[in-house]
Amino acid sequence: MTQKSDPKFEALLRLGDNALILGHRVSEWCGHAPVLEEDIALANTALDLLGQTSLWLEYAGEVEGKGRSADDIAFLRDAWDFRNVLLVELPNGDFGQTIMRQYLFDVFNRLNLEAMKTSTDTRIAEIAEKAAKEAAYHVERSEGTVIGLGDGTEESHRRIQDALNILWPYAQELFITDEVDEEMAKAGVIPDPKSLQDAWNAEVRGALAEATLEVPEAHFGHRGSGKDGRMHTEHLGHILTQMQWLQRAYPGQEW
Amino acid sequence: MTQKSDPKFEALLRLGDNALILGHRVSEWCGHAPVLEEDIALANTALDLLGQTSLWLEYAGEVEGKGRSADDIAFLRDAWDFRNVLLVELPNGDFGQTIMRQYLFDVFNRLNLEAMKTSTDTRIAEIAEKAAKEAAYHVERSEGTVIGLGDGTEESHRRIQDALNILWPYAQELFITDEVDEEMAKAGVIPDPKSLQDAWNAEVRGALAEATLEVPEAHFGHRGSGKDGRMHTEHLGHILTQMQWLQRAYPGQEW
Amino acid sequence: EPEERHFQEKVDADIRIEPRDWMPEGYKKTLIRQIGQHAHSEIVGQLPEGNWITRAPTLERKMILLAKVQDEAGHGLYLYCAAETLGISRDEMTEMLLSGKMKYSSIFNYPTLTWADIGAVGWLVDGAAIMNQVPLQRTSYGPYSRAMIRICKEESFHQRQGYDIMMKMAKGSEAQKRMAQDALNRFWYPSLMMFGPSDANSVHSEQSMAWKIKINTNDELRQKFVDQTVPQAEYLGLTIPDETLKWNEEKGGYDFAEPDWDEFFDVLKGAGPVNNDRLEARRKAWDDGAWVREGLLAHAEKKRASKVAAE
Amino acid sequence: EPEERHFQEKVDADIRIEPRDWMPEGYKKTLIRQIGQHAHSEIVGQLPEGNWITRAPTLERKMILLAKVQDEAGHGLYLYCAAETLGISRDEMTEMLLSGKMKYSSIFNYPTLTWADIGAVGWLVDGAAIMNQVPLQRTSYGPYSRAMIRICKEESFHQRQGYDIMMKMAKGSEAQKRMAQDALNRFWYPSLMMFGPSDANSVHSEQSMAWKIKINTNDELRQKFVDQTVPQAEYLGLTIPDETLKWNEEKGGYDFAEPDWDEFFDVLKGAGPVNNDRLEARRKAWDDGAWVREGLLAHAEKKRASKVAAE
Repeated sequence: MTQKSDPKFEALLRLGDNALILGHRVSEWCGHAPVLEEDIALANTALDLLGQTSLWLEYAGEVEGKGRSADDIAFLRDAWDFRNVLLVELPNGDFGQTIMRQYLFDVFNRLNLEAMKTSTDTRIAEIAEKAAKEAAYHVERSEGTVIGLGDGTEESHRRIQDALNILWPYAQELFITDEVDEEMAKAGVIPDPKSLQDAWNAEVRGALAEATLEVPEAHFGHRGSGKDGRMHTEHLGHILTQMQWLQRAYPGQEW
Repeated sequence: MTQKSDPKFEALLRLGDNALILGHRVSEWCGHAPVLEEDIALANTALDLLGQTSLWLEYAGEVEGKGRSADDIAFLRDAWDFRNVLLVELPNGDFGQTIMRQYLFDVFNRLNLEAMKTSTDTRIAEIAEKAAKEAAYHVERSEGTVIGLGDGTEESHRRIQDALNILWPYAQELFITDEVDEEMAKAGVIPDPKSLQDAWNAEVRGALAEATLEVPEAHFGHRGSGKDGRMHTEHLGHILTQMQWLQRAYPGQEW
Repeated sequence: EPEERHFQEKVDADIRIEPRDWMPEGYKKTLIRQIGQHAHSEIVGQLPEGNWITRAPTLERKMILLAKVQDEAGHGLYLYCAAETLGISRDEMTEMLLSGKMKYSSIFNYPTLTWADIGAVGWLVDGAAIMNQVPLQRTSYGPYSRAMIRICKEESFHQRQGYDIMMKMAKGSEAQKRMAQDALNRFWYPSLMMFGPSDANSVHSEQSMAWKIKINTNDELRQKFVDQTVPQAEYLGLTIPDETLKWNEEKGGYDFAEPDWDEFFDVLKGAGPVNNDRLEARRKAWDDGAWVREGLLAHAEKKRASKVAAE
Repeated sequence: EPEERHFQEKVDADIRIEPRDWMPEGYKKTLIRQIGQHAHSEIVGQLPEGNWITRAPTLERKMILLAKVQDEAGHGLYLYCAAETLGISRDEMTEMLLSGKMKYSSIFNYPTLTWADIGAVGWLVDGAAIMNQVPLQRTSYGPYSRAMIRICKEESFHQRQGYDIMMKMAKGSEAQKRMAQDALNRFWYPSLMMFGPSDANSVHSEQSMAWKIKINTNDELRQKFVDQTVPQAEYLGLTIPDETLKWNEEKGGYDFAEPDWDEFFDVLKGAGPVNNDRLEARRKAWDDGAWVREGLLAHAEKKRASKVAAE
């Protein structure tokens, strides 16, 4: 229904948009975290994700070949052209929901980046090399916090369990595989998400068990996905009104 | 510091922007009110306020004489050019804060519109004639609800008292008088806000007493005001990102 | 039994059943489920459209949309009142919605992502709703029938407004056209789902039709909707996202592809994550509003008591 | 007393006072107030800039701003640590901030309304802050002095970034220029207020200077700030909103108008309604975060206990 575009371009958008939108969400915490050390750590995560965004979207623009910069791609598309999964669009909720979302994504991101280090596309391999280190650090932090809150007080346990219940079905979207994924996997550029699912499940379920949390029975019910733009939550549009405000209100300026 | 513009244009912006921004805030409740009847009533208030916005801003555009429509004025100015008081920009808070804000504004609006019915500017007199009826109805509703919540349960009393404490200093801004007000009052176009203050105080303090609420000691501390654009809260800019999104993202289209 | 026979005779003769009349328990139960679900759909249905009120592109569009969502709240009120004549309270029904015991139309588990979606919702979703509702004006239960008559009057107005938005978009700039087509792509199949599964797979249908709680079959209405909508899409210059769509001279209607019923049942059961947002929004409104309802009630009690004391 | 004399001799000889050294109660109290207020200012100061992180116009600007606000949180940490060496905990100081017993710089009760304000905050507010802080690197209390040395290194970097934003705006489109001028108009006088009231009206000043907690007078620093900033504004092509501003050959500095000190005291006392937003934001962060702090603490306790048991 939408015009077919280069699968590598699509795949790079998915990587870039996940980082962009999650980075945006995390940056919303700035100045509002439960404790100063968390404020600093969350800002750090957001910074890493925005750095990854730049690298992915810059390369996406080059692959597309229409002269669009990373900023053009980030700030001048409407909701339908975004390719991130729904998980990263969700509102921050309480700190438990933020950190659980972060953890579920971080593990996926690290596994994905680790595998991309041997990509047949050397540019992707280079970016993955750098980003995988950051992602490993993110997992370390978010996993520790999830375990701490799960195995903390009664209230912290209840809250982080609630967060898991809400987020678990969204996390399943990370492993939906479509033609773009298949083509990229076949060419050895980016792994098929399904190929990461077992490792993800093993690691995540292990940590959640340590956190004394129960994994809910729930799956992603919609057929369309944020990955192909056929589905998003209503939250994405609201993110864009903020994120793109200046570029939209004052088009074509230098900042 | 900003270029002087026609005082009647400025005065009309103040009227229009108060209605526009408050209408926007109230419309945010749509689908989220504590009870269905309130959902309908709030939507009604928002509709009236947006209707008043159209009339004021359309006339403002004519007075300015640069061919700007009400929509151009509403959707294509940045924060600094808005002339509403800070009170109407504030987030909705809980329902108590919303209804208290509404009440404090409604009484001012009704008094102001009543006085404008005899404006020397017949267009303003006509708009005021229509809008005053709506405002009278708004006061009736918001006053009744404030009294009901103040003289309701312990919790409802506490919450509406908290709302009053937060909002009272902001309400004082309604009565700041500057050169624009003085000029408009001298020409018999729009009353000096100060001239409405005694009536407002008598009425509002009466109702708050009936609501068993205590009026706090607090004043508006800043010298700049939303009325002259030298002051706004940070909330205004966020309202604009939403409100103006489509007009900014797709400039010059028909909708 | 004579009561049951008498009841059915009245229904067959198109005489309205009123709250005080005798009625079978199953009739009452089915009506509560159906009217309640319809009422909940109006209430939850405020959310996807309400989502764009603060972003409507002009003052006029903002007012039209706000008025429309306000109408939906009003429809919810009519319908809750109709259901209340059957001996269940609005609060009880609300609790059942929030606990997941009662459903709402699963169309509202699809998000409105662009302004064109507001057009598509009016055109397609209200269009499908009207198709369902018009026959229900002749339903056997009096209060329900009267509520539907009031509702239908307003709904057709809403559909025209939705189509008008689509028209502006489809005849607008390239970007607007693309937005309109994208909205149609996303809302087409969910709209077809609104008529429910094929009659072959639909429970309750036969009895409901005998009771005149249901007037047409799901497939009849769906066909009628497609036949009405295809030429409208053509007029707009938009493409229905169904490559198999074709006029069938013989049946005098279009052949078209079925929606993905697995998704339908998934989403209906709440497996689709979007329904979480909807129920959370309604739960939050209900929970956060408790102190307001209690406060106003307490005040009314006090006033009543002091009035009694003064008499 | 000999202790007091010995203490003052060390101060006079520029020997740092360390936490274990004897110090007068007043010295300690004044330091806690001053360092605490400075720490709180870093924390509250995250808010006006944080307000624009989600709206920064490019990815690079977003990262720079985020890193800057992160630095401020870091400065807050250094300063709380310095204050803690005086026997007060971070939590105690936080509670005092939230209850209004301790202040923060009233500059942060002015809102950031446009992107140019982010430039103005960096250029003017950080500029004024550095002017205050550079001499404090030589303050008599060791931990405070060392914190200031680290902070100053980063602050001057921040000021350059702010000036860079202003430059882009002032040399940009008409709208951007207007935005930049508007930001300067709104932030000029509040920046002048940052040095505190004129020395004639300033309490504590003399003793603090003897203790080398304060190095320069408020008026000295304000003059220095104006003299530095005016040519920068000229270079940007922006106009300082002070018609009385004039070079005074004789004193070798500018004559300039005083800010409205009534507003200063009003805003400082919290009469200005904007400070409500700031304290509410901090209160909400603190209250909403209680369960997180408690949860992580409880987990750490459990781990410690099981480790001890295993030993």
